Amino acid sequence: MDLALTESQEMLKSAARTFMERECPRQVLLDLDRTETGISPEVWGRLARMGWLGLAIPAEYGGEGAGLLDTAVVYEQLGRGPLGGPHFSSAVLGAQVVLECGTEDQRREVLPRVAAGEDILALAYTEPDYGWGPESVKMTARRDGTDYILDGVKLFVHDAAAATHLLCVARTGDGSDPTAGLSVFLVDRSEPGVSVRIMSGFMAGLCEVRFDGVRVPAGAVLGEPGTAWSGLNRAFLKAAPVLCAYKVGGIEAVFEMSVSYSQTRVQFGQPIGRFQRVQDHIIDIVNHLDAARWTTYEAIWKLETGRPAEASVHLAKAVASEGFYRACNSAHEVHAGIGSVRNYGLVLYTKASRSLYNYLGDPKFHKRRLAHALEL
Amino acid sequence: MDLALTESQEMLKSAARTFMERECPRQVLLDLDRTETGISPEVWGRLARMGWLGLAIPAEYGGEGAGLLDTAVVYEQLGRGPLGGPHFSSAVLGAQVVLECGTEDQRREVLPRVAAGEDILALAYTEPDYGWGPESVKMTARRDGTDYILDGVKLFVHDAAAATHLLCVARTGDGSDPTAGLSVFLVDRSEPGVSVRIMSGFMAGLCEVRFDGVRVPAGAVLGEPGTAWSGLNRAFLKAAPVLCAYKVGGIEAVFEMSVSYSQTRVQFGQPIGRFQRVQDHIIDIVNHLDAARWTTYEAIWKLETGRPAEASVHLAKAVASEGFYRACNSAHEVHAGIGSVRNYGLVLYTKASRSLYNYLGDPKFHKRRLAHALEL
Amino acid sequence: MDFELRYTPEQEAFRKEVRAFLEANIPPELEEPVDPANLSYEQYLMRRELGRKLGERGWLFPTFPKEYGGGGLPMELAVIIEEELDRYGLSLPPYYNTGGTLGAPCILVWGTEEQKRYFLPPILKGEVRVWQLLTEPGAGSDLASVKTLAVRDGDHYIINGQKTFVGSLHGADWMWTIVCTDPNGRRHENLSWFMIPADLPGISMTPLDLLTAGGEGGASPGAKFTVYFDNVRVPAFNLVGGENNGWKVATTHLELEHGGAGSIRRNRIVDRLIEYCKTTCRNGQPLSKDPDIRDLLVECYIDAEIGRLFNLRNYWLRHTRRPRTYEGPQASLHRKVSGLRIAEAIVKALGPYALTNDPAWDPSGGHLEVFHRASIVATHPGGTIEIQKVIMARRIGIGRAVREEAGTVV
Amino acid sequence: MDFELRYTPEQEAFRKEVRAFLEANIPPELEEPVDPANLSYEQYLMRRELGRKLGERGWLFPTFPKEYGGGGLPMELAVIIEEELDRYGLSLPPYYNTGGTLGAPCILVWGTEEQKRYFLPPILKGEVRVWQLLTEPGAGSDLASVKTLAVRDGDHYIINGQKTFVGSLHGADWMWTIVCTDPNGRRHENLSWFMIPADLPGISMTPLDLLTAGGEGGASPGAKFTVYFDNVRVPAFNLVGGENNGWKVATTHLELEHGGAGSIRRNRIVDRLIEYCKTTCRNGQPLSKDPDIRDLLVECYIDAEIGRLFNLRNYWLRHTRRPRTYEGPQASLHRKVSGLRIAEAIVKALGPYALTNDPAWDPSGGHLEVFHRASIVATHPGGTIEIQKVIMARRIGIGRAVREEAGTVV
Repeated sequence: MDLALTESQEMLKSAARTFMERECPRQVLLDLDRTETGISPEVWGRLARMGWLGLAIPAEYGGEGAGLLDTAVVYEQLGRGPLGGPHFSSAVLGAQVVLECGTEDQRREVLPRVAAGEDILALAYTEPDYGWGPESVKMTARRDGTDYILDGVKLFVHDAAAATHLLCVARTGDGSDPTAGLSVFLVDRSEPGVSVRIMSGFMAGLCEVRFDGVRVPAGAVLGEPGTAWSGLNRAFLKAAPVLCAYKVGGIEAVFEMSVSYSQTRVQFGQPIGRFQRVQDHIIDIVNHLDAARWTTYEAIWKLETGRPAEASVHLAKAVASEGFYRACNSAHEVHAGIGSVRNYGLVLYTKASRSLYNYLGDPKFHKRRLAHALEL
Repeated sequence: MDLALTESQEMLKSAARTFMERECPRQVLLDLDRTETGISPEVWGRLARMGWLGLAIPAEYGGEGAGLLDTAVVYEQLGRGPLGGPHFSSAVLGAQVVLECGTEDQRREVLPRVAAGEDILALAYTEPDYGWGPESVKMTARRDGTDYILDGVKLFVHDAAAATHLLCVARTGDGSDPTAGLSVFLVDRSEPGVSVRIMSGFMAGLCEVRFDGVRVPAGAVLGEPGTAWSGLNRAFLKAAPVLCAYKVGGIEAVFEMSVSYSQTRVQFGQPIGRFQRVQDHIIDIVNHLDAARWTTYEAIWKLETGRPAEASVHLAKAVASEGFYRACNSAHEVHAGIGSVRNYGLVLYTKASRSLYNYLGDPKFHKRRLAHALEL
Repeated sequence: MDFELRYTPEQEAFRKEVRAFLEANIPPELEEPVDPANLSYEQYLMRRELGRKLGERGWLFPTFPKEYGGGGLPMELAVIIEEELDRYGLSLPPYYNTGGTLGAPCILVWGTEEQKRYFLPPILKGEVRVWQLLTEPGAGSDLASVKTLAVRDGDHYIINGQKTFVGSLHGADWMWTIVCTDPNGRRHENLSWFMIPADLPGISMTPLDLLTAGGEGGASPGAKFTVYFDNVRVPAFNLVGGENNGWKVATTHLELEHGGAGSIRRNRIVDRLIEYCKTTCRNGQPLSKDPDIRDLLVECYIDAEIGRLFNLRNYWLRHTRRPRTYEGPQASLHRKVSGLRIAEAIVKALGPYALTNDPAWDPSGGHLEVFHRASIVATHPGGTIEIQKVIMARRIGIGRAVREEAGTVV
Repeated sequence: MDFELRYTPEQEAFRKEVRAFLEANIPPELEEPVDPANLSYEQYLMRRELGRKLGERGWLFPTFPKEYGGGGLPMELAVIIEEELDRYGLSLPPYYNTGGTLGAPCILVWGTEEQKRYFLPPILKGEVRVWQLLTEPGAGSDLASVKTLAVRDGDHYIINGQKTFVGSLHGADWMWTIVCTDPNGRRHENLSWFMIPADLPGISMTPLDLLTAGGEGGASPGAKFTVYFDNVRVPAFNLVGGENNGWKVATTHLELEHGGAGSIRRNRIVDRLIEYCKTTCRNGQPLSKDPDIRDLLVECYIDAEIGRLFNLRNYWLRHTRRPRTYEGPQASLHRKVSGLRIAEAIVKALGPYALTNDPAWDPSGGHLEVFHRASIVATHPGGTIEIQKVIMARRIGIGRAVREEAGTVV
């Protein structure tokens, strides 16, 4: 038993923290938040140069070949920012989908460009009948000769506005088993008939993606047509804890902001941190932080050591999503007025906690999956 | 709009409070709590003499003919005790079932004795597949000539150990509609084949009642055989808010105990009520108190004025049951150690809040009914 | 007990009169915007115009004394006016004017006869719109520690300092504020309450960029400003309640702001949410038929009902002048806490739909998205959640050695 | 990272040795009672006997130094012993002995060499069972205000006063306590820590009638006493840590009691609950197939998992001697708060079945009913929920001007 990071992981963590502090100070993040893509060429380029867009991509495909734990260590620091943009959608989730579903040729073609930051992937999975189970994919791809024709709407697609390529999941086969017949199409966003529109609201980077008679060749299908689910599911299980680590970082930042504010803000002649009600909000935050942290890292440990990890991943995702959401609420109570002033920065986390609440499945989805894993 | 009690209701309330203070001081209630029936002949006799065993029974059947609101005013004071025993099961719920389901003759025969406290009713409704909907009654009564034979187990029956008569609900007809075919049998507890056993646990007065080939004449059926549901439902709707008022009284007492203790218990050089965390428990209690109070009295007002009241009754029962349960928890936090010393008295409320949590349906049951009433 | 207002035939006749008046005087363009941010200046001016017309008849502040421009009407008739306005989604006044609704009672309770005659009619008749200025950068929950300073200079006071989280989108005619008039004085005995024309030289303001943006609608608009006082000369006549007596004056508006005013309105957002879920289909059925969503809706409904009853009780207590203790902040606390619960329930029920106001995908027309952000922000103004609890504890008699009395209201 | 203990072949061999020992030395009559109230005196004596046998080998306090009767073993072997005992539903020690598990570290940290040699071996070898005596009628959360007085008299101290909510059903050999040795001294500088033979003249006790009744099992038995000291003469040698230094000594046992000890055990009640719901049918199907119950079970499971991870982390922090701050009370807080949540979830899931221990109708054999009562009572001993939060806030650095350090433990 050893719950510590290794020395090299500690160095990675420290490098990521330094990067965030130097390259992504608050004002940079506030400016990025006002963009549709959540990212600028400068920041994206720096991420690529750090190797973090290829962290979880094996070396043979141009990545760093880092393990999930190393990836999570970096993502915790990105979450502290919080640094938005398509890095997770592209370099983690998208790359894992290509890795798990694609052929060797497809991996060799796509992943190096993703790792280099030249291509940006977004997973067009969810639809108006929103959900992350296989049954929620209803869009069908029609075979036409050697091509496929894609028609339909994908909704609440993360980071499509920043993407160069979409990984569009659609049905190419029927059957009563919802896990059967799914295919992933790699679609250039500039193809005729593809339209991407950022959705407005208290969310960052979520898009409506329309496929209007989009013709793609059979080679656009990752791997064998109709067999994508098991690969998608593996990709989801590996990507989810990385997203959790990002949330852990977000909660940690919100915790530190709240502690600091409560130590320095004076009311009624004393720092507000002396008041038990303010303390209780901060205690809530740190409890969410540690619950999210340890469930996340245990899930990663199980994945990395080849243990049965499904239940742990679902546990972590439910805990981290709820924790981030509520930690932000508590932080707003600690800060009161100033917390809702956008330039203060807290709102960035609050928005992220909402935007990411449903990504890869909301807490209810993961709790139901957990129940299933527990054979309830 | 007038949310005040009338002058005569204020007098009734004051009389009930005086009765409780004089006749049912803490030690009497602690002693009663150690009995199986929850009542003593002395206290029962006094209740009868006050007319409170016939409060909700019309004058023509020997009762006081008081309205539901008057009845609730008294029950709020009984709940402050909390005075356990079969008064609610017999004089409110049982009497309402007889009123709503019975023939004129049956009312005339049964109700005056109930109002006088000579007979005590208990409703044997729930079964091992516990529930308060019509579908939860599975026990059947077999016709044998002009008699019926009752066979089966009724479980978690409130106050059967104190009862002289059981109102046993069983199926005398079939059909896919669970509301059809129900009959209420008035059964003398001393009939051969009837056995009543108090159940052990953190509950007061809940019994297992077995009917083992109990033969009763057709005249034991209240009203027309197989048609009991609508009467039962009306009785439940009228009795539930009275039970809610009892819970309101319980929460009020727990609130006052907690306020008083927090004003007098000194730790760290000051009354513990100065600590925000202690205050927050008390604020929780008073919020439950007022939520339970006003939902309860609005439901009663709707019932008494002939307005559609179903949604309000379900709302009140859900709110009051949860409120009483949680108010007791909060009171235990305010009191810490001393609160769990039985003689202090708080445990009486805690036990009542648990015993009565499921009576006439738990919060979930009522929330589902509420959803139905809201056409969700 | 009676949970409903009863109306005599005369009162029902009054309702008809009000209804006819509103029909004649509410232009169709005066619709309620989803986001207070979207109330245009034109719409604001229409609302002010409606306010003046209501004010002419005493219907803008219906229960206030006639002699000062109020309606002198009983609670029942005031409720009728509110109910009829509610049919248009409007409240009384039909624009942001907490400076008036909270300031006028202060003047009525604490002002001299001369001050009442001078200040009240323009407010009660809707001729001026008033902001309240309380919070300072260093004084939020601890309002009594305000540092904005007023120094007597002959017949005037000279005011310097700043107030923040103030107001609404389209400016004010008057502002009232609490300032320090004795920096060396004892706490709670060194403050004074001033009514100040907004156009005095030396007053300037800058907008805040907030989680909730913009606004004029109702009592909680999103747009807020920081207001600066730079040697602003205010006539001494404008000091209400006496020098260094400002904290007592504040007990009146704080009591009203902390829930003591009561209300007869329903929680519209829960009605909207239920309607949304009954009429929106996913996976081929209305959302409300999903058992998980149904359960969430019931929890929201329960929260809304409890809030309605707390507000109803407070309205009744206020207008029947019955003794009050913790009831005001209890309603306020419930509103704030249940707002957060309801927002989370909506996110659980609707998923990402809860967070979008995208016209193509939001059947609520933006209401839910605005509510989500507002539910967070709404926990702070008019006293944070924590302050509501502080006051409740004092009124219950556990927060301090001596039980605190509720503030005097009208 | 590694969340599992790894065992070398040597360590696995040790496990076999432990297992064989336990098989040989745990009599079948030594079953775990559902309700600690039901631990008979005979069973208690068997457990004491087992404790002595474990103690002989240093397995009763495995990580404590060998020289004082401990095992001198590394964490891994201690865990093996605990895991093997856990298979019998037993913990270490296999009877209520918080006076030993919390007292021995105090002596180890704060005692003189002579005191360690005198006091530790009997405890570590299981020859004595020890109670801790802290709470007084007037000093609960505010432990530092204890009034029980010890006055020096030659080579002895004379102790007078009372301690309450103490101990377990079948008495103790020794007791330790914190008393006041300087009534006029400054807070936290006027207390002393004494180890006291329980049979000294002048010590008497009366039982309390509690919501949880009776008991010997595990760390939280229900039976509690009030212990009276009437001119009890205690040798001065028995004062550990120096006169008026008792509060410092207390930081050690308080740290351990407030969750800092950590644990590798699972939450048995949630396992039992899930098992109950999988194997009990209502309306013709297992309870766990009811979607509402399934959702409740998942919430309980999540609470249990978070608690397990907090405890695991604390166990690791303690045994690797890493810096700790708020982690101890965090685990303690979670245990208490989640206990109440789980109890309520059980009531919601099972209805009245949650509250009965009726042999005919309770497939849990009384476990759930006992847990329900215990969940309420368990929020108070070892520091209330509020006290855990007080300590967390101080350790986080917001509760006081200077951040509080965690207590020294072994």
